[in-house]
Amino acid sequence: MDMLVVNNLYKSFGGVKAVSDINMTIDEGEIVGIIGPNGAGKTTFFNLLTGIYNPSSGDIVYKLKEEVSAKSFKPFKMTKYGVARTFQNIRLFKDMTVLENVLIGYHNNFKYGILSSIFHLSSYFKNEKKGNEEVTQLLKIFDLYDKKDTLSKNLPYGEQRKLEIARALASKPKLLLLDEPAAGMNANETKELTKLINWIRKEFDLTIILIEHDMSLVMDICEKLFVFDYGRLIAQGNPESIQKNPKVIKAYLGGE
Amino acid sequence: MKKTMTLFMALALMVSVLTGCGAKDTGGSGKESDTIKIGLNYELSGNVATYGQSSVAGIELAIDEVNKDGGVLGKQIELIKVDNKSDSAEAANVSTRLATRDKVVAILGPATSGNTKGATPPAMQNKVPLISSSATDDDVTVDSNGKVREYIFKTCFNDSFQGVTMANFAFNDLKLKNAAILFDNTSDYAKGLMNSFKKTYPSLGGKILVEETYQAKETDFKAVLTKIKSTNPEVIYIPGYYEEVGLIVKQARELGIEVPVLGGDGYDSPKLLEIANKDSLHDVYYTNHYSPMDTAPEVVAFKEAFLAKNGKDADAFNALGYDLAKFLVDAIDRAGEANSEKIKDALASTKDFKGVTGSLSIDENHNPVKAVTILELVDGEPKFLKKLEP
Amino acid sequence: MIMEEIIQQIVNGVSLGSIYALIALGYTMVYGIIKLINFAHGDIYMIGAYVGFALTTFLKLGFFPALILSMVICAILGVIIEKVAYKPIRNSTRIAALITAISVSLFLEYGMMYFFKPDTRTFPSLLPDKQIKIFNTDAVLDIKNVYIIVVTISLMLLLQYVIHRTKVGKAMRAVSLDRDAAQLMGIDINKTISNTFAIGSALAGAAGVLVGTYYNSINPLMGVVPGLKAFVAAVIGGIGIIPGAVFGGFFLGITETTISSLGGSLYKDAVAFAILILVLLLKPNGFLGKDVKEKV
Amino acid sequence: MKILNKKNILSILAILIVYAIVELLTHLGVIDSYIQLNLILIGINIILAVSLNLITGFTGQFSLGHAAFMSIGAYTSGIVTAKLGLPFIVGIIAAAVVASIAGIIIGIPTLRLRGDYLAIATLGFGEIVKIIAINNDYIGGAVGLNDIPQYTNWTWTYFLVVLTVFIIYNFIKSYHGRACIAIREDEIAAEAMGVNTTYYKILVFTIGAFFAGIAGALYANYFSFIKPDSFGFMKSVDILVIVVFGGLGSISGSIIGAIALSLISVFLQNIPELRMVIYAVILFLIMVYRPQGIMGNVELKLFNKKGGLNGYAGSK
Repeated sequence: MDMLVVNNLYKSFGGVKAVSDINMTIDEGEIVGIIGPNGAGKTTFFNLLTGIYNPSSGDIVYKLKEEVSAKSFKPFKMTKYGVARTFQNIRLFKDMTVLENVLIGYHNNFKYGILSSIFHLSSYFKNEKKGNEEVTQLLKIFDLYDKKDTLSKNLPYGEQRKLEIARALASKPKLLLLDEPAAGMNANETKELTKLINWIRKEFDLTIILIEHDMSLVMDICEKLFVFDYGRLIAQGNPESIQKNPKVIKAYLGGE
Repeated sequence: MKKTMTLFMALALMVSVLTGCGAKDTGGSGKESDTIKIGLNYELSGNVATYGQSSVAGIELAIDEVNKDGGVLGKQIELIKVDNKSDSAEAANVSTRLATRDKVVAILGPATSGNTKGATPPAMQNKVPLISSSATDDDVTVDSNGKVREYIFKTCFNDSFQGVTMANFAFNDLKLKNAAILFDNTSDYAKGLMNSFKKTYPSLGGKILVEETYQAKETDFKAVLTKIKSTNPEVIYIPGYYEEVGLIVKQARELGIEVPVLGGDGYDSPKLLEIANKDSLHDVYYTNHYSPMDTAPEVVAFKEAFLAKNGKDADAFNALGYDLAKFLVDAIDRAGEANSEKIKDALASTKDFKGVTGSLSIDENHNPVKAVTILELVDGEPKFLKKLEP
Repeated sequence: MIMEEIIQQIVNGVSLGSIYALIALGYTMVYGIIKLINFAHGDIYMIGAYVGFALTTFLKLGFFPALILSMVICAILGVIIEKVAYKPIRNSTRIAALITAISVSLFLEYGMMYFFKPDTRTFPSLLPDKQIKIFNTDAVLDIKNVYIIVVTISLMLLLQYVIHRTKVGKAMRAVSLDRDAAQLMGIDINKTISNTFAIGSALAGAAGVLVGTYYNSINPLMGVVPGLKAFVAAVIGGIGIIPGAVFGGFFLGITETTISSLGGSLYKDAVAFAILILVLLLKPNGFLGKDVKEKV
Repeated sequence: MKILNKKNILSILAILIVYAIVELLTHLGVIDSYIQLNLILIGINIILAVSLNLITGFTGQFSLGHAAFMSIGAYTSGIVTAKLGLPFIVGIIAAAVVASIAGIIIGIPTLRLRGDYLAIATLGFGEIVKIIAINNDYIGGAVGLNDIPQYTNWTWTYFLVVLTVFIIYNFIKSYHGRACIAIREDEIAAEAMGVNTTYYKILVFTIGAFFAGIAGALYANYFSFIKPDSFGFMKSVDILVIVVFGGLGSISGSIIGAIALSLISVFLQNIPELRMVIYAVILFLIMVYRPQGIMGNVELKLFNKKGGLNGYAGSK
C-alpha cells in the first residue's frame, strides 16, 4: 500500500531550480535509498518532505496516521503526522543529556498541560513516568542507557549518530527519514549501523527513506533506489537494475 | 529542597554581611560624639550626575566654612556622602542607610524631584529631615491629599511659581500675546514649569500657538525650531537646563528666530554663554533666585570662595547647594541640639534666613517663601531686571 | 512660507542625518567584519570629541590637524580596546560578547566622567560660523553641515575603496565571510581585526571632532544617544554594508525631522525604534542588504 | 498521592523556617529597615532574574527589554492601588496579567528574530514603552507616579519569590521546559522533533513578563514612587548581568547573582565616582574569565544529588 506519493514536485530558490519534476510512490514498510552526486537536490528534497521548505509547485501526500498534503506541512507538525528525521550534520541538543535528547523526541507523546507542569499535578507524574520508561527502553535498545546522563556533545561520533536515530524513534514515527546516517563512520560502524537499521525497521514496523553516499550500505539494505541528478529523478528501481542503468553510471562518472 | 537551602544560605550570608558592615559604621555615632553627621544623598553617578556633583560642591564649600569657624553647637560637621546613581530606588536605599546606619541628623538632597520622591518614604519612616535645594516639583513636600510631608523640606521655588511669574512677565511686562513653548519632556522640572506657564498665560489673555518638546541630551533642535518658527510666535518659553537651552538658543538664532526667549533657573550657569555664544544671547529672560552679578558682599564672597576652591565660576546648583548647607546649619543652631526632631521643628519655623540666593522663610507647606528675580541676558551677561517679592 | 519651511526641514533632516551616517559608518564596518555590536563605538566617538577638544583648546591646533590627530588617537584606542577587551571573548557566546561591549562602553563613559567631570564642555569654534541662504529664501544651511556631509560622503567612498580594492580590505572581507577559511589562506586574523577596529575607531574619532565643532558642546555621555541612533541607522541600511549606513543615517535623520515637523516630536524616538523593529521584521538585512536563508 | 512526600514536606518546612528566622530577627531588631530594604530589593531582583533566565538562559531568546515588562507591572499596580484604591493583591494580579499581555504582544513579532537582532528589537521595545510612559500624563509622565501605597513588605516579597522560583523551576522540569531548552540548543532540530517553537517562544515571553510584572508591582508598592526612566535600558542590562553573572540556565545561579550584585551595589555606594567604572570592570572580568557565570548551567549540586537540572532524571 502506498504511504507517500510525490506529484510533479518543483522547488526553486530565486529562479534556480533545486528540485524539479519529481514523481514517486513509496509503499509501506519499504527501505528506500535516495542517491546522487553532491548538489543533486537530495537534502532539499528531504527538507520538502519535512516541511522546512514549501514546494514551489506540485504536491507531497502522506498516508500515515492520517492523510496530509504539503499545504499543511510545518516542521513541528511532522512528528504528529508520523514522520521523523535525522540530519546530515548531526543536530543534537549538545548541552542536554542523552536521556533529555530522547525525551525531546518523545515530546508529542507527553500529554499534560502547562498548569500540570507548573504545579506538578498527578498527570505530570503519570506522563513523566511513562515517558521515562519508554525512553529508557529505547536507550537500552541503542546501547546508550549507561550513558544516559552524559551530555550529548561528549559522546563519540558514532554514538551521536545512533542517538539521533533514537531521538527520532522516540516520536513513534511510521516513516523515518535518515540523512546520510553513515557519514563519517568506518566500515565496522557502518556494518553495525546496517544491522541496526534493518532491525529497527522490523521492530518498530517502519518505512525508511535514507540519503546515503556509502554504496555498500545502500546496496545492502535498500529495496528500492531513487537516483537524483541536477534536481531531477533520473532513475528508480531495485539496486541491481540501478547499478546497470547507463544514466546513473553517466551521472556518477561524469558526462564525457 | 535545594532551592530553599540556597535561599537560606543566601539570606544568612546577606544578613551577616549587612549587619557586619553596619556594626562598623555605627561605632562613633552615639549622642555624645563630637561631630554632627549630615547625610548627602546625591546623584554622583548616572545621567544627572552633573546636578548632584554641582550641589555637593556647593555644600562642601559651605560646610568647610562652617567648620573653619568652629562648627555648630561647638561641634564639627561631618558629611557622609553617598551616591544614589541617579535612580529613585537607590535614593530610597541611600536614605535608609543614612538614617539607620550612619545615624545622620538630617539628609541633604537629592538634586532632582524624582529621586527626592524616592528618598522620601524612608526619611519619613525614620523621622529624619530631608531637604533638597533643587527638587522643584510641587508634590515633593505635599502629598496627593494636600497634606504636608512632615520631614521633607525644599529651599527652591515650586515649579508652578516660576512658570506663573514668567507668564505674567511675558504678558504684562513684555506685552507679548503669542507664545510658543518648547520643553524637555523627559525632565519633571521642565514639565512642571511648562504646565504652570501653560495654565497661566492663556488665563491672562495670551495665546499659546504651539507646544513642542525635546529630550535631555539631544543636540539637534532645528526640526522643532523650524516648526515653531512657522507659527510666528512673539515669544518662546523654553524651560530646561543650560546644556540644551544653550544649543537651542544658538540654533534658533541661526534659523533666524530673533524673538525673546524665556526660561527658569535652569539657565543659571556660566556654561550657557559658552555654549550659545554672545551674539545669540539677546532677549533672553529667565527667573532665578538671585542675580549672580549682585554686588552684595555675601554674593561676592561666595563667588570668590567658590572660584578659589573649585577653579570655576559658580552656577545655580552650586549656589543653591551652598545655601542649603548654611540653611541646615542655621536650623541646627536654632534647634540647640543635634536631634532630628528638633531640627525638623527649627527648619519648619525658619524665618528670613539670609543666603546667597536671597532670604527665605519656610511656609506651612515646607516650601520656601522667597523673592524671585528676573534676569535678562545682554550680550550673554545676566542683567538684573526686577525682583518680585512673594 | 510653507515652501520655505519644507525646504528648511529637508535641510535639517539631511544635516541631522549626516551626523548619524558619519557615526554609523564605523559601527557598521565593525559589525560587518567581526559580527560584534560594538556598543562602545558611541563612546569612542565621545573620546574623539574630547581629544579634539583638548588639542584645540590647550594645544591651539587648527581644525584639520586636530581632526587627523584625533582619528589617529582613536584608532590606537580602538586597537587597544580590541586587544584588551574583545580578543579574549572572540570565541564566546553572543551574549558574552554583547555584555563585554556594554562593559567597555560603561568603562569609557564613567572613566571619562571620573577624570574629566560630568560637566558639559564647550568646543572652540573651529570652522567659520556662516549660514548659507538657500534659493534666496529664509531657509538656511550651516556651512559646518556642508563640511560634515562632504566628509561623510568622502569617507564612505574611501571606505568602499579600501574594502573592495585594497589587500587590507580584501582580507577584511575574507575574515567576515569565513574566519577559519581566511586563516587557512594565510590571512593574519589578528591583524585584520585590529585593522578593522583601527579604521572603525578612526571614523568615530572624526565624527567626534566634527560633531564637537558643529554643536560646540561635549560631555561624557554624549555618545550614548547618537550611538544608539547610529546603530538604528546601520540596521535600517543593512548592517555591515557601507553605503547602507549612509543611507540609513540620512533616512533616519529625515524621518525624525519629518515627524517633528508634523508635530510628533513627543514620539520621535519611539517612531525611530518602531521603524527599527519593522525593518528587523520585514527586511532583516536592511534596505540595501540581500536576503540570505539559513542553511539546514 | 506524591504531593505530600517527605521531600516536599521538608522543602515547605525549610521555606517556612527561613521566613520565620527573618521575621524573628526583624522583631529582635537585628534586621533593621536598611537590611529589610535590601532584602526586598534582592527579592525583586531574584524574581526579575529568574524570569529573564527563563527567556534568555533556558530558551535562548536574547532580551534587552525585561525592564519594560517590569515597568508595565509597576505602573499597572501603581494605578490599581493608588488611583483606584484597590487592595494590593488586585494590583499584583493586574500587574502580572497586563505585563504578560505585553509579553505576548512583543513575543509575536519578534519571533522571526534571533540573536543580536532580537536583542536590538527588544531594546527598541523597551525604549518605546519608556517613551509612551514619559508622554502619558495620566501616570504622571516624566514627573512620575507618586504616593503609591507602601504595601510591599518582607512577607509579600518572600512568598512571591518562592512562588516564582517554584513555578519556573517546575516548568523547566517538565516536558514544556525541556522543549524550551531544546529551542535554545537547536531550533531546527527541536522543530523536527515536534516542538512548536513559535508557541513556546511566546509562552516563555508571557511567563517571563508575568513575573517581571509582579516584580514591578512589588517595586512600585515598596518605593511608592516610580518614574519612566527607572526602567530604562540600563535596568534591563542590570537584570541581564545578574542572569549572566549567576549563569545562564541556572536558577540557583540567578538567585546567587541577584544577591551578589545587590551586595556589590551596596558596597559601591561609598565610592560613587568610581562605582560604574568598577561595575564595568567586574562585568568585563566575568565575561572573560567565567563567561558561563558562577553556576554555569547547573544547579547547586550539594542539594541535588541526582544531578542535571535539565532533565527529569529519574527524580520521581
